Amino acid sequence: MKLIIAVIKPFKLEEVREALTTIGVQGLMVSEVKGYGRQSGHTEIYRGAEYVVNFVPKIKLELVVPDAMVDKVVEALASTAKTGKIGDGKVFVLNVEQALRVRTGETGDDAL
Amino acid sequence: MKLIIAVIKPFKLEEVREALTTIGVQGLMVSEVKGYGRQSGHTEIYRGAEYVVNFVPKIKLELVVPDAMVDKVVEALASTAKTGKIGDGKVFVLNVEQALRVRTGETGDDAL
Amino acid sequence: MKLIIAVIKPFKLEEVREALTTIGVQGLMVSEVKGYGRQSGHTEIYRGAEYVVNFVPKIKLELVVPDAMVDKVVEALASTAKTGKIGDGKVFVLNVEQALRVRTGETGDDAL
Amino acid sequence: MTDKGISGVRMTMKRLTNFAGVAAMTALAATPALAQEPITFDKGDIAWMSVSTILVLLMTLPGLALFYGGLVRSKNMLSVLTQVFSIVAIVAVIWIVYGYSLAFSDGGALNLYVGGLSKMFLAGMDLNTPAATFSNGVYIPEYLFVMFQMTFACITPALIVGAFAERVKFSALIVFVVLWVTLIYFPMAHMVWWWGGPDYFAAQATALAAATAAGDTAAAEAAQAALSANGLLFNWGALDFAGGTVVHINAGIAGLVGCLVIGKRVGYGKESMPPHSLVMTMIGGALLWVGWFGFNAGSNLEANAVSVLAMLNTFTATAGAAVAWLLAEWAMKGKPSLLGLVTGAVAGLVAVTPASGWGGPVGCMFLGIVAGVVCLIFCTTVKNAFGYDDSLDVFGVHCIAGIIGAIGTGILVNPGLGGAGIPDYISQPGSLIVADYVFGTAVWAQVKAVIFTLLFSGIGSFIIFKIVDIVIGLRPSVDTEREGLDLAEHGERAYTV
Amino acid sequence: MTDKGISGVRMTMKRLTNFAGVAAMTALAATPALAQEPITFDKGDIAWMSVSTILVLLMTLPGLALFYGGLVRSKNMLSVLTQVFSIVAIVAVIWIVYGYSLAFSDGGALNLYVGGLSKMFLAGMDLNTPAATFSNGVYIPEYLFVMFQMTFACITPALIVGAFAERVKFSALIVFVVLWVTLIYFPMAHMVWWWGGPDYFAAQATALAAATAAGDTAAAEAAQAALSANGLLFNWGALDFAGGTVVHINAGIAGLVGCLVIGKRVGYGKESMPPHSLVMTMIGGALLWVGWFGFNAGSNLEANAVSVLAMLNTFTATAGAAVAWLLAEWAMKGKPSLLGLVTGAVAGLVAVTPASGWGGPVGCMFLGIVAGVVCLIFCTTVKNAFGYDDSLDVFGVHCIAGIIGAIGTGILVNPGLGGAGIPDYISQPGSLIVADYVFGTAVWAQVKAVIFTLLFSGIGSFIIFKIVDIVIGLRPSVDTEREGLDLAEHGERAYTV
Amino acid sequence: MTDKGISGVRMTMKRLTNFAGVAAMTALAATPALAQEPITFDKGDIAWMSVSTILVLLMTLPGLALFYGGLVRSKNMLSVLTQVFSIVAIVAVIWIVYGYSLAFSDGGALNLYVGGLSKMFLAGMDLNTPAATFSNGVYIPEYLFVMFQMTFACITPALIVGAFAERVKFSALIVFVVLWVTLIYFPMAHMVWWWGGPDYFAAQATALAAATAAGDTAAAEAAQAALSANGLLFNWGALDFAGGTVVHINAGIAGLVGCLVIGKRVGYGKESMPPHSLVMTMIGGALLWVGWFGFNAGSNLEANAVSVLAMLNTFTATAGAAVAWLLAEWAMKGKPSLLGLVTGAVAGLVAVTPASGWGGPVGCMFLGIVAGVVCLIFCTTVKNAFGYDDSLDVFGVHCIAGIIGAIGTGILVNPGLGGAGIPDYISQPGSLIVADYVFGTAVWAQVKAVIFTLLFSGIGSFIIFKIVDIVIGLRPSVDTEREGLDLAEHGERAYTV
Ligand SMILES: Nc1ncnc2c1ncn2[C@@H]1O[C@H](COP(=O)(O)OP(=O)(O)O)[C@@H](O)[C@H]1O
Ligand SMILES: Nc1ncnc2c1ncn2[C@@H]1O[C@H](COP(=O)(O)OP(=O)(O)O)[C@@H](O)[C@H]1O
Ligand SMILES: Nc1ncnc2c1ncn2[C@@H]1O[C@H](COP(=O)(O)OP(=O)(O)O)[C@@H](O)[C@H]1O
Repeated sequence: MKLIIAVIKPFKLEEVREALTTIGVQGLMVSEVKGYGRQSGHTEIYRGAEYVVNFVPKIKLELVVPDAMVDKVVEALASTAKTGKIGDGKVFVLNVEQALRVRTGETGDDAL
Repeated sequence: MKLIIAVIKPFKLEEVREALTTIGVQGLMVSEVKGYGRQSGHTEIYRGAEYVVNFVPKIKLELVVPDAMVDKVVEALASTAKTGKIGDGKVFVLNVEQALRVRTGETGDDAL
Repeated sequence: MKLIIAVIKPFKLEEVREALTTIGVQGLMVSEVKGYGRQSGHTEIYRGAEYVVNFVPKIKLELVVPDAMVDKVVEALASTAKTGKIGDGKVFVLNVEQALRVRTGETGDDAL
Repeated sequence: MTDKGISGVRMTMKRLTNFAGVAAMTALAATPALAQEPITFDKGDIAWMSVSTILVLLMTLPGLALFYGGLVRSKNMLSVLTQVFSIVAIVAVIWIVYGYSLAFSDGGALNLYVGGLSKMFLAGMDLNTPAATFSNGVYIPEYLFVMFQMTFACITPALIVGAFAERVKFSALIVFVVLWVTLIYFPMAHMVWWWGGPDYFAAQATALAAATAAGDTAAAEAAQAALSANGLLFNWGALDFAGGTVVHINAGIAGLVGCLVIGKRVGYGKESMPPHSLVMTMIGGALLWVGWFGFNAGSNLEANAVSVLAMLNTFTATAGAAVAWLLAEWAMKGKPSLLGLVTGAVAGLVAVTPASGWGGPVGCMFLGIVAGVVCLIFCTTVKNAFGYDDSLDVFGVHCIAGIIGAIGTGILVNPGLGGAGIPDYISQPGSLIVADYVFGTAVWAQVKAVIFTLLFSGIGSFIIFKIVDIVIGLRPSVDTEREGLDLAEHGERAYTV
Repeated sequence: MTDKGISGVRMTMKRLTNFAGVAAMTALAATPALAQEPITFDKGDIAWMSVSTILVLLMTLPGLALFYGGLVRSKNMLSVLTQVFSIVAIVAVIWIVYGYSLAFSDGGALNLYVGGLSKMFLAGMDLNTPAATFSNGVYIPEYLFVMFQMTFACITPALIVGAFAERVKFSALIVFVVLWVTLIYFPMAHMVWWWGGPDYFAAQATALAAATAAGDTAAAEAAQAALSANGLLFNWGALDFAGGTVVHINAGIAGLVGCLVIGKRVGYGKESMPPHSLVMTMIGGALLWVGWFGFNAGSNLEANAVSVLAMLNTFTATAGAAVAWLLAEWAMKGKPSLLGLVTGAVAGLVAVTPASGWGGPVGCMFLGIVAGVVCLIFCTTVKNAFGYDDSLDVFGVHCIAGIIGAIGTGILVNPGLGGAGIPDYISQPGSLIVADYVFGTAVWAQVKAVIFTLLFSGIGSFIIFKIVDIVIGLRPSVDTEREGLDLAEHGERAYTV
Repeated sequence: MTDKGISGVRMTMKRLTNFAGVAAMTALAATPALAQEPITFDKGDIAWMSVSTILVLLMTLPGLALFYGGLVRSKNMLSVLTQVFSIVAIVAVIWIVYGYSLAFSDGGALNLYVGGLSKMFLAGMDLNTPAATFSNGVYIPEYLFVMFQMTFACITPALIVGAFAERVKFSALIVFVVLWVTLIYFPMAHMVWWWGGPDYFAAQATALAAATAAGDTAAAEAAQAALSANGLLFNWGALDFAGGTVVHINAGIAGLVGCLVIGKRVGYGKESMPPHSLVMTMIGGALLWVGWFGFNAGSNLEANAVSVLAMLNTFTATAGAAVAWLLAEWAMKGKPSLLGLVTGAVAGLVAVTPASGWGGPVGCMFLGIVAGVVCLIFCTTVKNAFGYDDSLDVFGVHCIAGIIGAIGTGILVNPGLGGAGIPDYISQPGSLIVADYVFGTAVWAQVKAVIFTLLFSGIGSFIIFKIVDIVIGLRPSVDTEREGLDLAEHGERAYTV
């Protein structure tokens, strides 16, 4: 099993989720993160004070999938999350040694 | 060392934390995530507009433990996080190559 | 490539980010987490009700870097995040098997 | 024309006891004196009472809604706001349909306990219909009195919901509220506030004197009957300037009963349930303070030095209570908290409510200080000792401070303590004089009123809660409670950031 | 001295039609009668109208700003607040410079449609300048009238922004507002509210009678001319107590036109756009309710039984509408929502605005119920059917409820239904009597006013939007819209937790 | 009975200088004239002044608390709210105990600088005790005056806390506030606002004339003495309608001193410290605007055309300043910000405070425009140049705008500019006439008052801060500051979502 971590633009979330569901992904975790990268941030001014904010709001997806599905998932992410503009995000793949479904105690691919 | 990632139901957090502490876990990270899975979401209506929300609020735990402790921790998680109802969550185990305690510079298991 | 996960004290974020940028880190993800560890939490009282909060607000950094950079990054983190007081945080290193830049489709180190 | 008034007896109790229990069907029917002279309204009174009405709405919406809402978990925020807001709207409609009539019309044979139906849909009122104040010869439009009193009827049931917040079914609550205002609130208001008004009293007193002189016993009895054709507690001589019994003790005990019938929140004592936004609670508390001036000073029904005094008392008692709670908590718990400060202010506002027109500014400041400390102890030590889950301390703040205020009023009214003294409209018909103050009688009348309210509202509310529980079920499912009432019951989320 | 008044015609329409169209340049110049007698102001009126003015500001800031702001996504929260707040400030400045003059001064040849420039910078006014009310012989300081009316001019354009919230360029909006108040609002206010005042009418009616008797046709014609030297809709006999046409229908249709010209939000229908804080919306809605009492009851221009009635009607209609929406939505969608409850209240407030001084409390309660249900259907079914993106339902609530209220006023004014009846200042000069009610005439006058407002404001707003769009561009870039207007246009973030 | 008044001198300064420094122990003791005639209160005045009092509380709670609170980081939100709320409560208690007496009673030998203790616990007052207004023969209940002035005493120290928000120990702050109101505020109020009242002046002026005519020098001197038995700045002839010097310059300079003594926030300049909720700041700013009408127009002490003018001026100046800041910032920084808009409004409110009853609506609009632009420059360029950490710009907004307003008042009072003119109660005893305007004298009196206030309050506050710092320590530990004052000092969290 692999853990796929993807960073995407917030407004892409629904689209990506649907794409993943259609290719058979059964579950994932979503969290809001502040992203730092090539995409530049913005400046805020409050009366006298000017603040340069280097972070851009992003959505992080984490999902564990069977080895067999990895490529499909990465492709799906790559295609749906893409706008072609800077800041589209990344996809990372890590190895997962064990998985467990709390409710049933199932392990391995069955847990996903 | 292993990184254990667990997704659980929010109201289980305190119970789980205590269970982990009792079996000797010394630290962990907690974050709020939106979970997508078999557990269905809900519908919100604002005047004319209806929105189907597929995500369910979940708590994500991340903790790095010595290899020796992994099974104990997974068991503890499995038992305390369990309600038997859909949406109880998952536990994933990944390998960690290095660990460092910033304050002391200790590395490896000592860092945990 | 390696995924470096670091937990630090919130007010250290800017300092750390700058340090990482100067040594050539091109991107990272920041998220707010609640940390549990040796550093003790606090107590809140609302009229009659007393709540012991065991969690301390922390910042989690996640960045994927080429193998070559790992040590430099860990050092940078260790030095800048350090206050010497309990609760400074940790750094963990995990292996990453694949990386992809959504915008360009670049993979591997080029994706970072 | 109609005569009625607000707040406890304004005649010596001695006199009344003679008449106690005498029925007075016809008394209010004929009021020739007033029928003749044309009544004009003072624009200053209209301005002030209009403002007071607006202020009482403000203290409820958004005031009370935010004060309560900020104290629950965010998943239940909207449920509290919806409860308070809908209670105001629904009770306002009921008030026009039959509520006002049940509270402020002659109840015939039941007049001691409740009004009649003669004023349903505000029957018989127009722009010129006057309502009596507490000054001889001073009137305001009855429409204005209807509206001012309406805001009281709207806020009282809304106070109750805090006691069982986060765990009540909306449908059940609405049914409960409709029954409760009908069976508990309207009668209470009638029993405490229904009387003939100063001029009516003067007329009857004069008639009584004349009849007695002429030895016309029949006429004398009729006049006596007329003089006691008031609400039960009014006849007892209980003093309640702005609603300590009718509003706060009444709602407070109903809340306690409710939280006991419904039971504790899931996870109470185990999971932590901190207020989700003390900022909202502070805004609500501040607006309660601001709006309460209309509640208390408006209860004088006209703009004069007495309304000013009621306002000043409301200010000093609140400040005193807030400071008292802050310092006491600081000493007891080691930290001065915003929630304590604001809760103290509310305790002071509640305590001064019945006393506002009777006591002096310094006396009321001390009344506030007492209320602040006692309620603090109640909401912390006592509540934890008994272990009931009065989510937002409706009982600990409103009922307890209400009792302190009700009894305190009996003491502070004493002119010797800078109080206004107990009024006597009868000895010198047409002018208001102060009767001698007798500690025992004054305080006993207050105690009786408190006990009556606790029993009447406590038992009545219990029965209503039980009926609703059996018929509809008061409590949502555990899963619903865990998910939060906002999504489950209202299909909305308070915050989407 | 100056005479003017607020709210629809207060004379029998029959009489006016004789004079229709007659120009009256000199009419307002000479008003000897008043010039002689020294005018004093009642302190109760000053207190009440000062409060009313403050209340209308409160309902705009923070009221309307929060009601709207809570409904947008957090990334656009500040843009809405900034729009509402800056509109108030800018229009207030314009009002002093020339707005008041265009609305409330004699317009010479254009007097039927718009005022003149004689009162720019409040020229010729001082502490003693009086403004007429609706009672013979009752005046308030013109400074007070200027200020009260200023708050109306400030809130009306602010209502519009809700229709195209989250997608308009700030610079373009400001230019639009300046043009809109100048070309649409000030003329509308003049057409509906500009008249000579009761005493002026009495004087002219007397002169007319005398002249006719003396057979002096010249004098008679002059008097007739003077009697019809009012705004166009005023002469039509349209009843609008507090601004149903001028404020709500006017803003509502302008909003609809705006959201059609600007187009839908990026992602509308695809992405979910839930309100970011219904808590803010509730606070705003509650403050709208509270402040609206100043809006409606203040429109009576003095504190008397009529202002009390207007307030009571405002209360009952709002409660009725809130309950109606709540229950109807509960039945239709399965859940009672806070947003529905609050929106219902606002619909009731809008509907009762033109009727507040004319109907009875029970009639207005039913008016509110109708408005609540109809607007619910409009904001859900109808809107979705047509598929336009009126972000915050400015049209569905303000325009629709405004129309219901305007036409309802024609019905509820009927004394037979507990209404106040159509006033006649002329038959018995110097005293206000009620003219016979003729259903057809009364309702037709209202319908005409509604249609005129829809056309005048609809077409006028369309032209202004188009011009601004061409010259400046109404809409920000897609990326700006995605990032949110707060950061992009104002360089600020609403919340940093 | 007591005579006293609010706002700067209302007699020609020429006249007063003759009497300067003459003590007048007995002057206020005997006021036979008033003792005889029975004094009645106008219900319109009572209604208006009651409302004004409520409005000033509203502008403080929740107004000021939110305006400030929104600007700090969320971890310090509650600390600000607690500070403001507790200051109001504590100062209110002090006010009743001895504050009012120190500000508004005869100070005997020290009368030029501070009042005495004769009115501690409001000794000697009852429902009928009158307080003078600025019109001959017009009085309000002293209880009402006590209450209205109490709200001023409550808000002034609360204004200070913004200057060193996020870094002060609660205990130390409370001690500072108690000392500050006692040693700085009460004396300032006495020096600016303590005078005999119109009727008292008339009586003395008549006596003076008679004595002089009769050649009775002793009597003449006594009368002269009586005429100058006022506060020091009052005798200087400084004009301050609603508290520009006493409230805003006073608090503004104290704030600056405080932030310098306490030092910068940890991380100031390095870490970013954006406002945590501009929404709260907007709500607070809007409520400041709403409440300020009570502050300014209420300072007229009665409801008449002057209170109306003060209200209109408050409106135009605020609108002018808000627009000015918005546009200037847009031009200078490239973006129009909500915070700028709201801050501009507050600057306008501050600037118009001393001028509200003296200037004309157009003049005050320009005063506001000037204040908006100057304060913008001050809060940005100047502040950054000096690099002090006045967290919420108490100095940049309140002190600077206060100075602009104080001096502007000396100019705008000129009838030639539409001002009310400098009043003369003495030349024609019993009636208020306007004295000739002399630019130099008028402005110089203002400048003197400003300088005096800056020095008196600046030095006094410095000493108090230092003492508190030594005895208790003003500043919490660095760790406490990092964790946030809410948890560390109050054991609470503002938001738990
Ligand atoms: N090395 C990295 N490790 C982890 N996250 C990264 C890394 N580089 C970029 N990211 C994430 O991806 C987001 C997009 O990257 P960015 O460089 O801005 O644009 P692009 O992906 O188009 O090159 C960043 O906001 C950040 O959250
Ligand atoms: N493949 C997955 N990868 C990562 N997280 C997952 C995955 N599947 C489920 N989850 C997380 O676990 C939670 C519970 O899963 P769900 O399928 O709803 O119920 P159950 O665990 O009982 O089967 C989800 O809300 C999601 O956050
Ligand atoms: N075993 C662990 N796995 C994951 N995170 C940990 C672990 N131990 C500590 N942490 C994180 O590091 C933070 C600091 O750890 P703590 O024990 O409090 O201080 P120190 O790092 O100085 O020993 C904790 O708040 C927690 O977020």
